[in-house]
Amino acid sequence: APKDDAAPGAPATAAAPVVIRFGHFPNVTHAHGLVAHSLTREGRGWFEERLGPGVKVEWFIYNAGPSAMEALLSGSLDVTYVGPNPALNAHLKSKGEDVRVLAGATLGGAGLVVQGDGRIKEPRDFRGKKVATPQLGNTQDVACRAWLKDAGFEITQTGGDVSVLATQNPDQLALFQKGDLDAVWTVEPWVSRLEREANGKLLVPEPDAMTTILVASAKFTKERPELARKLTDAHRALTEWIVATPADAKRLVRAELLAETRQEMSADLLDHCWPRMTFTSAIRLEDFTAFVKKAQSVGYLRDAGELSRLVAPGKDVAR
Amino acid sequence: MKRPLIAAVFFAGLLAAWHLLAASGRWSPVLLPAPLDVASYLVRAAADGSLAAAALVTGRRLAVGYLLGIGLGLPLGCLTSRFRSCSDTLGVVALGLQTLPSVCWVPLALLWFGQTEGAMLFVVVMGTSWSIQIATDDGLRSIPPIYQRAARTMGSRGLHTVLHVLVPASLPVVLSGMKQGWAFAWRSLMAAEIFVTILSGSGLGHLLHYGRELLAMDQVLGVMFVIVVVGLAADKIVFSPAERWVRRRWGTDA
Amino acid sequence: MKRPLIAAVFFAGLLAAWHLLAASGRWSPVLLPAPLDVASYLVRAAADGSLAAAALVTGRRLAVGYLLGIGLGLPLGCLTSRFRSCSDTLGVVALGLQTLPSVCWVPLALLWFGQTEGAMLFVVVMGTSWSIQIATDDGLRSIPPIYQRAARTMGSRGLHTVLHVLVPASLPVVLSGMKQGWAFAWRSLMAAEIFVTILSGSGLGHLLHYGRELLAMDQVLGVMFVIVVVGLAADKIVFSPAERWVRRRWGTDA
Amino acid sequence: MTEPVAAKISATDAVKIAVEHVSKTFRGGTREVPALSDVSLTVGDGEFVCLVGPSGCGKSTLLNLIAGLEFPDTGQVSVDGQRVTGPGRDRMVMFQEAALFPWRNVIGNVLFGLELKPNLDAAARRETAEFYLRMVGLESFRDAFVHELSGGMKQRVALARALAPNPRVLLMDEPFGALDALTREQLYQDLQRIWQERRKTIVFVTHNVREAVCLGDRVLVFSPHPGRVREEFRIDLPRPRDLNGVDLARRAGEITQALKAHLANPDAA
Amino acid sequence: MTEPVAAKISATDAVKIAVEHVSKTFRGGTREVPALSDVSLTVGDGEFVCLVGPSGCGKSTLLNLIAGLEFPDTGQVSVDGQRVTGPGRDRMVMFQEAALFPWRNVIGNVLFGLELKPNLDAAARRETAEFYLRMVGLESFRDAFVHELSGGMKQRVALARALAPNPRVLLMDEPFGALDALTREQLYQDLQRIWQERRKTIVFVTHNVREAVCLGDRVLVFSPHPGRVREEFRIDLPRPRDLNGVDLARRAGEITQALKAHLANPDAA
Ligand SMILES: Nc1ncnc2c1ncn2[C@@H]1O[C@H](COP(=O)(O)OP(=O)(O)OP(=O)(O)O)[C@@H](O)[C@H]1O
Ligand SMILES: Nc1ncnc2c1ncn2[C@@H]1O[C@H](COP(=O)(O)OP(=O)(O)OP(=O)(O)O)[C@@H](O)[C@H]1O
Ligand SMILES: [Mg+2]
Ligand SMILES: [Mg+2]
Repeated sequence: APKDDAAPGAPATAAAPVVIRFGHFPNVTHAHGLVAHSLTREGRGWFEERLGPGVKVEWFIYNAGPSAMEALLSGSLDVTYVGPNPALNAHLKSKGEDVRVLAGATLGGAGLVVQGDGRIKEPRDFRGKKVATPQLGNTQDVACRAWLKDAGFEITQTGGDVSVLATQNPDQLALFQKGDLDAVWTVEPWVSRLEREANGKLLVPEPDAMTTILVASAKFTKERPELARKLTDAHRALTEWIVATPADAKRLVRAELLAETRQEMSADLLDHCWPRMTFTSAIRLEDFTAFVKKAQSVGYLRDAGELSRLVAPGKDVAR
Repeated sequence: MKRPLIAAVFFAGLLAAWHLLAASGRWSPVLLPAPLDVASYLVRAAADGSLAAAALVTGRRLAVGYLLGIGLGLPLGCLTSRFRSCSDTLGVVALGLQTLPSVCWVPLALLWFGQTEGAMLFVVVMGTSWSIQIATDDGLRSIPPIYQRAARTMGSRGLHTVLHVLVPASLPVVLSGMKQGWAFAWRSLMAAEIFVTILSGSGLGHLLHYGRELLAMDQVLGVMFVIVVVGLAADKIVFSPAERWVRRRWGTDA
Repeated sequence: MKRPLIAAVFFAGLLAAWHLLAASGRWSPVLLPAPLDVASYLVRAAADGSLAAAALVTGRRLAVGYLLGIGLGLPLGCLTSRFRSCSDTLGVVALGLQTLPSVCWVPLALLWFGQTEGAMLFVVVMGTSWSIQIATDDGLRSIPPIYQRAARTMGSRGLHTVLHVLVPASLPVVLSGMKQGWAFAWRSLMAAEIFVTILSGSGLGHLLHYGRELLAMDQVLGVMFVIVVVGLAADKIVFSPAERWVRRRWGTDA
Repeated sequence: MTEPVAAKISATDAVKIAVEHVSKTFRGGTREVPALSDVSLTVGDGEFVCLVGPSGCGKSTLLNLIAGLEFPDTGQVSVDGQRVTGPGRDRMVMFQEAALFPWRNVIGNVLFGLELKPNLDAAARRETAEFYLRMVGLESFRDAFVHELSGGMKQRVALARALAPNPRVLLMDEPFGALDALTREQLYQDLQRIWQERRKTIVFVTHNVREAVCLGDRVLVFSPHPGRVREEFRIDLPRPRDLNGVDLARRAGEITQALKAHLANPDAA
Repeated sequence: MTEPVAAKISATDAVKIAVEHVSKTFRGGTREVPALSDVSLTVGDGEFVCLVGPSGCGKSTLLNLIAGLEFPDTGQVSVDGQRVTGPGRDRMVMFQEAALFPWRNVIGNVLFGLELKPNLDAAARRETAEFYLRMVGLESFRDAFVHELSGGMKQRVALARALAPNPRVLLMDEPFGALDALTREQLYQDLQRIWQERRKTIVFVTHNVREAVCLGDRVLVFSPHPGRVREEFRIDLPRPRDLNGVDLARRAGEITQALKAHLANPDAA
């Protein structure tokens, strides 16, 4: 059952600290989350300092969008960085009731990598091949399926002309190295690693595609509109800070990744993929409309649904 | 006439209550999909063949893994019941592995076999064979010695005794072990399919998992329904008749 | 003296063969960790308390879920054995749910309860209670009517008959159902823990999962070993004595 | 062999059990089984009556009617002039299979009936139970499990259990059917002794004619389809009777003859 | 009652079974149970010998030695002058519990022994099996399951199964122990008829003295701890014998006396 920290609309008081349950992934495309989490770890939390005393941020790590959305819907999470597609999917599946987009976060940093041995040169070579995506229904998965569909292939959830397989990122790399996978549509740093460690070739870069956004549960924006507004502002500031001081941001990202995955990411690798990402808090509604079209075309969504309440943070927050 | 009526009313009431709850809007449709949505998913998935394809993949895995499990468990059980040195060694190993939920093998299976059919089969075999080994051991040990004595006085020896006395005499116990083995195999395959992507085909568990990933709870509930039907069918078509036959024939309750 | 010797030689040989295989270098240590690595993981994890903590979390989940499952299954079984209308309705539902591997509930449980203890308990309860319901139903139905008749002629009525005749008479069957329920609960909890992160504490399954994530196969094998030990302990400490007691007392094989 | 004998049965001084024009038919799924048809009989206080007859002639049914475990379709059964409406502690039943409770040990089984008797404290119950166990010669098996007993010992425990609440009437349904001859003879002696010492009213069902002659004051012969009382034999042999005695063998021969005649010619009422 | 009787046993014209100075001790985990001690006896060709004695006196052990299912520690057992080295189709055994195979129907059980007999085609086997089923009066139950039969019917199937391979020797270990009296008498008649028609050599173990007297040419009385043959009675009553006959009762009384005396005074060898 969802936890109620206070009665709806009640202001945060010092007596009862408000806990914001905040989610992100251990991915470089979630640089905002990594940086802020790392700062919380160091005792100088970015959000804590900007949301005022009595607000506590608890960080939770998810590996994939759908499970983060699941947590948001079941009330285990208030705010999270996530890919646009799972957010959109959750919004539409809940008939527009439960999910609100607060801001954009990252563009780019995703792409389609194929084996470097030349077995795939153009879209029609994909027939009968195996392509991995990080998770069914996530942003890259939808992009991949839609792209293949545009190339004229028939794809279903469980098969089709091209096998699109949801496979976790580390497994993707191993399978790609063994040659079991013919292509992978994924995010940084895996795109770079596939290129550098497995002789992969970036076939379709997505420099401009929305990769990460900041979403909150509708319950949160409704019950704590003020807090939601402050949080969005803090996120904007964070974005500006990341863009302004990339070296510090990269240091925090590497430290946080080491803390969370217990594996060091080389500075070299991070430098390689950093320029492929654009950090911006702007939201483009037309992108979401495009996503809906794609999701419909690959069969993940049946009805277009209502998007008016999805990206209206100002309206929600203002009320 | 009255009994079917009560049951019909009950199930209709259950559906109606579910429908009303879903329609009440108290819960988001993600948390509680409406029965009609589930039905419409089933119709669509049946029409586009994805359900049948997934059921086939799952069924094949289960059948092959289960047969392999029997192929491993039966001879092992014969060995451990016959030789004390085997029951002190292999028997102990089997007992330990029997209490190990076979999903625990998934990580190792993925490493050893990769994301292939082999990994799935390995998990199913690990779920099946120890139950069958233990039941075979039990069944052979619990044969009343009088059967063998009687057979011997009538001139039965060696292989004839095995085929005409030991096998049929231990059948009731072995059968119940095979049923338990099946239950474990079914459960471990579902667990493995739900949580692990396999390059060689998507089964019912995968379909359920995809439903979860897409937050399509109508799909999740629809696939659960199909899983119940498949499970009941295996029970009603394979095991119940076999058990009934044994019970009728042997006059036992085992 | 000879039997323990054979067993000791066998297990020593097994360990040695494993060690030699691992040392041969044919397989990477990720695929086949050496027995000493596994032992050293176990020593480390035992020393830093992480094993004990995880075992405690798992054990508490299992105990609470199992007790809830019994609390649901026993009364249901009484109802379905007593009233035909219940067995035609609830009994059918229970039969269907019994064949549904309880891991299939994981997606729904996560949505309904969030990543909380509640979700885990729900999965365990779904794995346990139907087995127990069916066994209770069976056990009550299979009581020889002569026991009740005899009790009635001696003046036993109502609650006295229930407590002093029906409960003890059905105990052997109910106990075997509880054992099966435990096996299912144990398997579903492990599956759920291995594949689902829960905010309220990491159990043995999580430890195994982390081992896989970190490609620390010594941890995976070490935790598997602990799971075997926990499973065997539950069997040897709880169920075997209870079964032995029932068998000795009732003189049955059930 | 020519007319129903029910009318001929002479009541003893005090009538304990009266069965009057009782009929009972069992309705299965598809067919009806007439088990008893217009049966009348009386059993005197302190009398030992044996019912003999082939399998399926309704002996057990009659016993269950008297016990109050079944109810007649027509007619009525009364004990001490009171109509029987259910089982009661005044009428204990001993079934063919000992029907001991395996989850209680020997003394626990004997205590079962006593625990349900009001106005008895634990010590008194225990004492009574031990007294009856001694009577059947099983005091050293007080704590044994039921399945550790031989068939004869089980029946003796069942006897102790039936006797312990001190019922006035004992209804015994082929209690010694499954026992070997030696054990059986031993129990015949026990039963006769107990009956003489404590003056119970006993209705004893069997299909063993020698057993009936050895034990009963009266032997009633049943015939089946539907069950009826066909003939009555009064046994005046001195007690204790020897199962292998020549007189007993002769009376048994007579009754066996009658039994066979009724079987061969069931409708000659 | 004063000296061992083994020496006194007179051999019939042709000796079929000879047991010479046989002893047998069972070694359990901790203790040794002497089952038979220096037992000698002979059974003539076509003779019907009954062994009686209380439980545990080694009757079954002796039968198993003759059957070749156990082997003596000292002494030797021979049939037709050949030392017994294992079970053989010439000696069929009928056990106390019918030991029928529940996974075969009635005729399947009778066929079991026949299938192992060489030089018989399927039709001949079937015919033989049906012949013996007819002999025991169960031809209409050919296809019934074993558990559908009553105890008496099971024993009759076991009898047919033992007879079908046409053994010269029939070893019967309390085959009628668990049956009720009426069924038992029926089977006594069957067995006597079969024995007379086909001149088998029968060794019949029982603890029912009347049964032994009813069936046997000779009755050997055993005493326990360790098992020994204590006394021998030759029964010359005309056949078929009536179980309730007065002469039979008298002989049975004598033997029972002897049995009790040996029980009371086991060491008076
Ligand atoms: N509960 C019942 N339902 C249907 N038929 C019954 C029931 N109880 C007894 N009968 C039938 O009633 C008839 C009389 O049965 P009953 O048990 O009284 O016979 P019985 O004389 O005790 O036989 P037996 O010597 O075999 O115990 C039989 O034909 C039997 O099949
Ligand atoms: N396999 C065995 N292992 C150990 N002891 C045995 C074994 N078989 C028989 N005995 C013992 O040998 C003795 C004789 O046993 P046996 O079965 O021959 O007696 P019996 O005369 O057939 O008795 P019953 O009438 O009870 O069948 C008994 O004391 C018994 O406990
Ligand atoms: Mg009866
Ligand atoms: Mg014996």
